[in-house]
Amino acid sequence: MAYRGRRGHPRFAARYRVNRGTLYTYRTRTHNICMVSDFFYPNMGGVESHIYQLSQCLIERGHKVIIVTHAYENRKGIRYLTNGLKVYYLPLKVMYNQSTATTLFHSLPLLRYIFVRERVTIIHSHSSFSAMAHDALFHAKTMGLQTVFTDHSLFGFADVSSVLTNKLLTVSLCDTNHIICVSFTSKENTVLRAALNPEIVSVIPNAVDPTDFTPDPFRRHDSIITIVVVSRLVYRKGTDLLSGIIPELCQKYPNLNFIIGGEGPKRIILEEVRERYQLHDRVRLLGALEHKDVRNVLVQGHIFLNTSLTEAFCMAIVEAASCGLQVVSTKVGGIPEVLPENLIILCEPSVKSLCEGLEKAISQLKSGTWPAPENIHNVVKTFYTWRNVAERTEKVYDRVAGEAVLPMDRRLDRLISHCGPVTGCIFALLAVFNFLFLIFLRWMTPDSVIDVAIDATGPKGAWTQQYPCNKRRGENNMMSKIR
Amino acid sequence: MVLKAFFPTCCTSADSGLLVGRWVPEQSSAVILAVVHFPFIPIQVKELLAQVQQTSQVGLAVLGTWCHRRQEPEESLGRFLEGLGAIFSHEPWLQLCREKGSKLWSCKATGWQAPTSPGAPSEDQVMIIFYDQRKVLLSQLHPPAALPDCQAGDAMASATGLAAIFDTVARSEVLFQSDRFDEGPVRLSHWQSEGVEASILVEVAKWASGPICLLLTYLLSLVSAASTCRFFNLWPLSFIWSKLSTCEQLRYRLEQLTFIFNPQKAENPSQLMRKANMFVSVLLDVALGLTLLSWLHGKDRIEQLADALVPVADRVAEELQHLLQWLMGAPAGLKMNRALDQVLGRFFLYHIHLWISYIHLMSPFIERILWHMGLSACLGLTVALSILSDIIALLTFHIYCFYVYGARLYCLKICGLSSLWRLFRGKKWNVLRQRVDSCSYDLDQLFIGTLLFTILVFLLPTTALYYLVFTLLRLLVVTVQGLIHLLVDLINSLPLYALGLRLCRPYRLAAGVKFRVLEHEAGRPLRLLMQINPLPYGRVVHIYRLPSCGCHPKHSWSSLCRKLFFGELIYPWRQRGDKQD
Amino acid sequence: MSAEPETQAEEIRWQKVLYERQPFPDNYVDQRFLEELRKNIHARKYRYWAVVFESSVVVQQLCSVCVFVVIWWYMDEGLLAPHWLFGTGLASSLVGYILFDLLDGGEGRRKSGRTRWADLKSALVFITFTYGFSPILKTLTESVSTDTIYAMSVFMLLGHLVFFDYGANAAIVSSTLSLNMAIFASVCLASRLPRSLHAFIMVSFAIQIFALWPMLQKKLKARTPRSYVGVTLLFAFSALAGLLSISVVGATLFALLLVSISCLCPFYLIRLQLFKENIHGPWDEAEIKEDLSRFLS
Amino acid sequence: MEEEQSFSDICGGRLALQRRYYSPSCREFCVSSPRLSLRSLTVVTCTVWLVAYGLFTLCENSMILSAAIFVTLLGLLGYLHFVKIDQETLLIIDSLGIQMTSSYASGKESTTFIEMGKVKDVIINEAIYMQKVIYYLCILLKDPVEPNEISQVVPVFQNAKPRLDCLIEVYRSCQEILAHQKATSTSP
Repeated sequence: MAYRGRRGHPRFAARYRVNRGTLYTYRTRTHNICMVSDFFYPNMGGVESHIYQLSQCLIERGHKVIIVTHAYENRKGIRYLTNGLKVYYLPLKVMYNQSTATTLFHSLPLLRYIFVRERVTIIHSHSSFSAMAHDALFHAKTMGLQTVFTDHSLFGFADVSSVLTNKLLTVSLCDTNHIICVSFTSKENTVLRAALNPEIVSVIPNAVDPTDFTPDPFRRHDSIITIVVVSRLVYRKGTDLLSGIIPELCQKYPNLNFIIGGEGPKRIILEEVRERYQLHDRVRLLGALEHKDVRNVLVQGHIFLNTSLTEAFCMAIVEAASCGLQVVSTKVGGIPEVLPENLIILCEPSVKSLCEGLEKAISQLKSGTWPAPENIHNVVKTFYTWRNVAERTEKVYDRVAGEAVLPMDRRLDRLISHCGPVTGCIFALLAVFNFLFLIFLRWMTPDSVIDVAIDATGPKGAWTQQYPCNKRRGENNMMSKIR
Repeated sequence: MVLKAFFPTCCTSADSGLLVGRWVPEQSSAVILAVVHFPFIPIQVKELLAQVQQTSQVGLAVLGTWCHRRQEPEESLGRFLEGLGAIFSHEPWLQLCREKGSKLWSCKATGWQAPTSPGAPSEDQVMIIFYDQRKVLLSQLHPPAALPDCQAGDAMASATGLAAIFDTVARSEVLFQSDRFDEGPVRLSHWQSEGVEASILVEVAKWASGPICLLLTYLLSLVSAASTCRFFNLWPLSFIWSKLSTCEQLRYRLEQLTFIFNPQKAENPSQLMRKANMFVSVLLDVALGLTLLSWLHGKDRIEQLADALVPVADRVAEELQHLLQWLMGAPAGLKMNRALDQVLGRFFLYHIHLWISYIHLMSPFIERILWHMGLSACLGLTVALSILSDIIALLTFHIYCFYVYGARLYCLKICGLSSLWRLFRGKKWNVLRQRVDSCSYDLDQLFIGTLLFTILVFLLPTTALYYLVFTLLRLLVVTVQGLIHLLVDLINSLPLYALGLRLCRPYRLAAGVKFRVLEHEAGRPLRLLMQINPLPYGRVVHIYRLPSCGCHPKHSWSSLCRKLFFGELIYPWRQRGDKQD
Repeated sequence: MSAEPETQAEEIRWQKVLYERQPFPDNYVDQRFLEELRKNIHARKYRYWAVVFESSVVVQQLCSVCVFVVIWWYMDEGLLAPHWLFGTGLASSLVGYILFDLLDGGEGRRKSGRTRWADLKSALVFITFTYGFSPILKTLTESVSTDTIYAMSVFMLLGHLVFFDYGANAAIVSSTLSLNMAIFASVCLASRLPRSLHAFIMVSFAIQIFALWPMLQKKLKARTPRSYVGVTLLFAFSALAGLLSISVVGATLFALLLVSISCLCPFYLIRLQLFKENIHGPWDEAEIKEDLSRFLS
Repeated sequence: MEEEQSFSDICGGRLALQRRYYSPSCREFCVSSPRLSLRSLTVVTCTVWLVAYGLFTLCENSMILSAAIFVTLLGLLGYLHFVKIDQETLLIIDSLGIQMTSSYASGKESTTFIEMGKVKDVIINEAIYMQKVIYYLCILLKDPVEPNEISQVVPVFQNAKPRLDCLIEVYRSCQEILAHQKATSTSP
């Protein structure tokens, strides 16, 4: 339609930059996609922004996208975001850090109602920490829909808890059509954890919006060197290492400051370090940051320090590099794949090695051998763009939409054969129960009774189409409605 | 915009004439108040309007003509009516007309440019809305649209929508004073208020009420002055007054009476309503009190009561003694520390002994006291009830004491245990950061802490049991008191007058209006009937309930349970009393 | 990207980076897939005798609990005069104190800045408080049934053994808690003794054996491992002997327990190392090697 | 003129929508749900009475039977008077206001009239209701102090929840009147 023609040219240009290969592969069909995850705005983090940006780009490419998440305290019901991106905040009980409690059944009625009324064809779940995402996969398979799963996190194999979680992941991914990982390391990890066929696992990195993260050299004082840390202050992000690094360096370099953005249980030890070494004027703890403020914090510093102990794909370092900072990071997980060697200094996850890395960075900074922020920004901004991510995800959808859905009996066989005798049988039984429950629900409220939702986005979306006057006013009111 | 003509139902059968009313331009509605019949002299009509206008600041005008065709229409009348428009020039000029069969109405609005699409016929642009003049006049909109104290002019401005209509009708009351039978220069037809004699009586009452009010206010001021004199505010007395619910009740009533009888008249209806409610509640209260009084002082019930009272108190004490004996044994096979048990038990037993002796000291006088108390019932049932609650409080003073001792002891134990438990786990409460930190204690600190911890743990059940029992007793007493206070507050705060009004004259308290579409055929203007939508009872109570003297519960059930668990004192008398609701 | 024919895949080598577009489909699987997979890189090789030596700490603690119980039983039976126990306890603690100082060589004092006067004071505090509270302790639990007391003290002693600081840095280890539980148990048991003097002496003995003795052990183990082994053996045998005088069955069971802990468990540990299969890779959560507590202490 | 159309509510039950156009400036929509069916009534009553009889046979106390009859009667009355709504009417009059009437099975009527001055707009909104996601028609009221803000949302046809097609019918003609209203009220 006209709207797509309008948008056509810039996207063609963009894709031409991406690679010559896909210039002539034009899209065939559009999908109705439902993103399911426990983690979405107002909650903040990598997963949330990933879902949001991906959805926006998919809408731009003419798909219909809705997002389903759980209610955040007074945020219940249905909201509309930019470009008519529709978000369902379902009233489900939150169990443990924003992940809902799962009984594997209680969310079926609502999810089924939504899938039916939105005419969803592809379920795309995010984050293996989110119980809701796994429920959605389960229910979608029961209803015979195509499913895609994006894994944002890494797991070890050492301790008991990870063994259990890996088993559960095996079950919930065993009949998922396609899995997306954010880095090659993450792919290896997921393939091992869920015992998957690597052919159905694609690697599509995250992206950052380079326009949000532009350098601003005048915001920082060159008399003193400032090290910026932006992360949640938890063990996995290596806050303990940070608490060791701060005193070491502050004693060695008098003109060195730290700016630490983020909130978390480990904030206490940072405060204790600050009190012990009298560093109140040199170590600033900013507390929790809005996503829009991150850039303003980043540009105040010269060096960005990332002390994570495990990372699938570290968005923070890309953002920092895009702001022209000098990145020093631990060499864990997928981090080595993210930036080329000339833009990042990789260290072992230990105070000693990190201190050495930082000193190296400081010396480079002093000697001025480090390129100017502008040049770094211009290099980095070509790496990861949401458009590209959306294109590649779209290919996954196209592929998935072609596949056939397993009938119930085949599904049960697969469950039993794939996830071990005991677990397999248990979950096969649960699947049967779920199916019976679904039949009961269909009997209670047949699909014919369920109204088809007026879709705001997508090819025939109310947002992009010219409706008769009064109609569209009503629609817009629906959008602007905040309750 | 559609032209709305508000037409009083009482004028539907009036003879032809001029329509007198107010034109509200901002919502293009014409409020017709009366019909001036033929024959008339235009000058006189204008005079009448002028004087009405300057008495009630309402922009009255001649809005148009009204012709009621009883017999065959004659052309002359029609043309004559046309002509009248020239005399009383008004934009728009309405021409309301009712055909023989009362169904057919027609209305023409000339000189009024409908700003809508010109294609639409003007008939559709006019809407006749019938309203009952009397009800609209007497009714009072909720919530009041116009601020009560502002001037007439801006009241007009501020009153929006239907409130403006109500306002207009209410203000032009003077227009309705003129009676049908008096031979004025102009004959009007509008709503007539019946029952002139009744209104005369009302006048007399009003006239008489002034001096009475003055007298009563004087007396009341004397009483209040006496109550505020130095002697009563000396320390112990003032403390006691603040504790006794009777005094609270009396003070409250005194305020109410002074409010009722202050001679300057209430300036807005809500205050008037408030006065009326207070008056009715006081009357009812006193009536109930008098009945109680007569019942009490009829055939020596006082004596019976007095004789009953002392044995009851004795009985309570006895029961308590038995309870304590039971506690000092092994109650319910609980493992109590014998030594501490004995100590506590003896302590409380001694209290009860003191108490019994005190009661017996009192016993000869109780009858007379009761008799005087009974007299107080003539001040009202509520006063009697609050006195009753005070008596209960006095008679169960020992229970209160026990409760306090138990609570203090228990609270001490709980605090000690909680802190020692932290020490036991090697933690400590950080006061600066308001959190529990880990802390490395010395060996001797640990040792002593643990020793004390052990001792407290083993002594806890004993105190806990005592605390539990006496708290239950206390709660029982408090519940009874609370129920009494509830009753008192109910009588104090129920808006009886408003409820009665709602029951008998539903239109007086209006929540709004509702419309009914009268049957209508094409080509004719739409006819609606405007009715008053009465206020629901719940809203009536909510709006008009008088402020109750009892202060409202400070804390919720959960916090109450917390306090009970941690042995904090839940303060007696009033707040606890209201906890019941 | 999926449009690329496979022919290009040979000459353009796939590399494991995300920042540049490669002519491979997103779900391309290279032969280098999972090449960084490692197994059992942290599997430590244990030497048998070293493990046995380490296990002696557990043995020590078990023995001290056993000794305590035995002594309590003797006093409960009236076979042991409280004065005698008090004297020996006092003497042994004096000896231990001197020994501790000799081993320590005073540098521990210099570090903590603790004077002898402070030691004396705390000793006095122990004595006086225990003595003062002993009558209360005596009457404390008389209404509580004996079985409850036994159950409670058994539970507490087990807790003491669980939470004791054996030198492993685990989350549950808390020396404070373990010590407190031991004292609690001792108070419970002491309140069962016939007279308040017994109670007083029992509690003070508990202090010696649960608070002071482990400190001395640590010193011994740090300074002279050989003598430490000797002391351990001696202690174990004395505990066994004491238990033997009460019940043969208990003694045998206890002996078996000690043997299994000190000999069989290490053996099994080393055997099971062979079956260990632990997957490692770049995705693992890196654990922090050096201890960061030095920055906070 | 009057026309009747039959729709279904969100649970699939039948609904009848009557539209009365009195004049271009005054319209009435009346959604009537099916009346109380005799079958269900008898079923409920019989079950209650059977239970009561069972209890009666257990403990020989005739109080139970009388109580059961009493309860059923009271329950029926209460149900008819407070719960069962037969008809919900939306009367919208240009430049005057919107009036919502819900008439109970017992004939009791509860009416609320909203002046046109207060009405900001009439919209269709989505909400999560029980285990469903439903559309409902609602009236937005202006905030008296801040005319661009919404002070309150009044749902229409709250009892009989019609489906989207029915709502759109009502919505369209409401919007026509509102548009006419806005056009005329702004121009002078």
